[in-house]
Amino acid sequence: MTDPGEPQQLPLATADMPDFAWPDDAAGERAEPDRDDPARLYLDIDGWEGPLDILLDLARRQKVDLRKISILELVDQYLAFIDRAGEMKLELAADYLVMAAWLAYLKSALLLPKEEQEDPSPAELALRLQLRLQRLAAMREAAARLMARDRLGRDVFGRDAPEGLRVLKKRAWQCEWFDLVQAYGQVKARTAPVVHMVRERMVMTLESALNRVSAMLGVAIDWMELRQFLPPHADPKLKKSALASSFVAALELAKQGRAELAQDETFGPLRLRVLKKGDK
Amino acid sequence: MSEPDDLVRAVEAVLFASERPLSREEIGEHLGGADVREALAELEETYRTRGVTLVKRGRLWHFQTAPDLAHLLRREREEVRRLSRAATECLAIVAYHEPVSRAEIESIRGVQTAKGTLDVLMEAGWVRIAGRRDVPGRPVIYATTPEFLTHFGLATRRELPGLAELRAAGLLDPVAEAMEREMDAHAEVASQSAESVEDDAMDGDTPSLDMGDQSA
Amino acid sequence: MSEPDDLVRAVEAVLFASERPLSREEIGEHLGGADVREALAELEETYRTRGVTLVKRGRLWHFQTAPDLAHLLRREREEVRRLSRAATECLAIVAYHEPVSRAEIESIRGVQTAKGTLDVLMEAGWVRIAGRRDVPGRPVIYATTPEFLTHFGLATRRELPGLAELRAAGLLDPVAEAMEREMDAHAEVASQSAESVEDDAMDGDTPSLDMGDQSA
Repeated sequence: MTDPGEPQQLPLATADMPDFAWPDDAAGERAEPDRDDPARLYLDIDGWEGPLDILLDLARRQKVDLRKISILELVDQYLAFIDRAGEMKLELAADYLVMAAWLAYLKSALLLPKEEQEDPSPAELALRLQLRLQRLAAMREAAARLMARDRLGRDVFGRDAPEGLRVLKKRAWQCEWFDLVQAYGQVKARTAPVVHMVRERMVMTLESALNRVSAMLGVAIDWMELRQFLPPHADPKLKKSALASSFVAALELAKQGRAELAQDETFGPLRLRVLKKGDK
Repeated sequence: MSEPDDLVRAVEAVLFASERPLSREEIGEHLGGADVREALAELEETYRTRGVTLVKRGRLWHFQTAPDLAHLLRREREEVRRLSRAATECLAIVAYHEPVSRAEIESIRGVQTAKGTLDVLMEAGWVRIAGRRDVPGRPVIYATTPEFLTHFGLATRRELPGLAELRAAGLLDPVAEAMEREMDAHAEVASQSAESVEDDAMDGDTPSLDMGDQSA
Repeated sequence: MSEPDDLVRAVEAVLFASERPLSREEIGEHLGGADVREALAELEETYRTRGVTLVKRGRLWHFQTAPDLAHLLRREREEVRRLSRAATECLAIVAYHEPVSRAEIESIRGVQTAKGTLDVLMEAGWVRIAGRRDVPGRPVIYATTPEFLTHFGLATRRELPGLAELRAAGLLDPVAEAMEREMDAHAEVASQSAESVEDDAMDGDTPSLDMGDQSA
């Protein structure tokens, strides 16, 4: 069982044991089972909080100050405990076995002559174990004393049906004069009857474009581009209207057989010339 | 305070800790069948002048805070809140047109007005119910209060600016309002989307930062 | 019973009516910002001998029944949460060592602590997360709450049973620190009488050298 290697750390348990619900007295203190009965020890195995817990209980059974326990005796007791668990075919969590291996190693090291010991010395390892047991014992005792205090709701009581204190929220509303007046303005603006007015625009009617284009075509000799029919120096807005009207006028003249249209490419300049009677 | 005897102390404690009022017999049972008549009388007298008093209701005894101190158990805390847009409009209409019914307010605003809106104005103390209009249905009519004038620093309602003044101040310009609304909506959407973008970035960054921290 | 003044009565009523312990400041706020220091002191003294007493736990004040009457009041229905042994030990370790990480708790107990154990203590309202330790891994550290003091009847953490003795004995220091101390002591003794110390290697009195840190 002795590890030939050098386990220098005291192994920590790797799994939490199920919480131990000990028979509770009013103080919440742990009821001590009869620890001198080996059979009882076996049955309690699920109640141990890991190997350190067992060691602490074993140490306490030496009935001396924890600072004066015999580590060798403790190791023997622990190993005996594990052996008996084996005989009973109880399945022990791995950490109990790891602790057993480590303690067996510690024991053999403690029994070796001092000159052959390595660093850290077995005495140091033993001391560390002892310090840990002291700390666990201190906390266990502190827990018991804490639980035994006069606890609110168990030993001392508050008022069971207090009236309660209430904080009432009172809202203070905030609004500025300007907000008020602006809001009214907006209500008025939103609901005022709306009249749509369309401004007059300069347009060239189809009629006037027709007159203009046919008149200009009459004096033209050759092909003319459509844009040349537009009034020069006109307002850009009027120009747009004139272009549209002149285009429709050109189509109309072509339809009437008075003019012909030509366009060399898509979106290219549109040309037109007068169609003399008999040309066709 | 004179030292109470053990029975008085016990009765005091039992009554204090009880979740409900107790009869004399119940208290006695708690205390091993003791007769607690005198103890109750003594406690009643002891607590008579205190902030807590022992009272008997029917056959049942209990402690309660002294009635004259009940107001201390409630504490008021002011919470300043800005009036909503709808409430502000409502208030303005009441102020300009009072007395006015709810139906009239709605017809001026051009939208339905929630009942809660008028309640808020009444809670604020600026609007009051001024009676009923003498028409079929007898609708409730509303008017402003003196606190309204005080709050807005007005001597009389006539100090409210007239429509001409509002127009001069540009407050009747529908375009401005429409623009403002649009811009508000825009700003909201923009800030929301900005937030969501930031959130996304955070989501993506955070885990990797954490990982870095842990491995460090 | 001497007649209490108005402030004393008011403080009495507020504390009596409150559903939870209150700090001096909270009481004062309820009473329009009054300074209730003296009133509290007077009430504490007035109730000292009664069946109900005024106690201060941490910064919080509350009325509770006198501890010596526990036998009369203990109820059949058990209201106090029954803690598992693991939880009890955990709570003690947090209280005596706070703030403390889970690894530190485990190193003292020698077993891993199920997550649920700390959760139970936090659910009971006795333990809270008190931040993270500024070391690699940034472990969460735990500490006790004001409710812990209230429940266990402690005026301050310094009243934890045996705290002073444990501290004086070095039993609240990590094992590594204790080892160092023992080593130093050993070095001194060893220089004086090396032999006797070495012979008693198993006695437990043996001062020794460091073996590496276990208090993770």
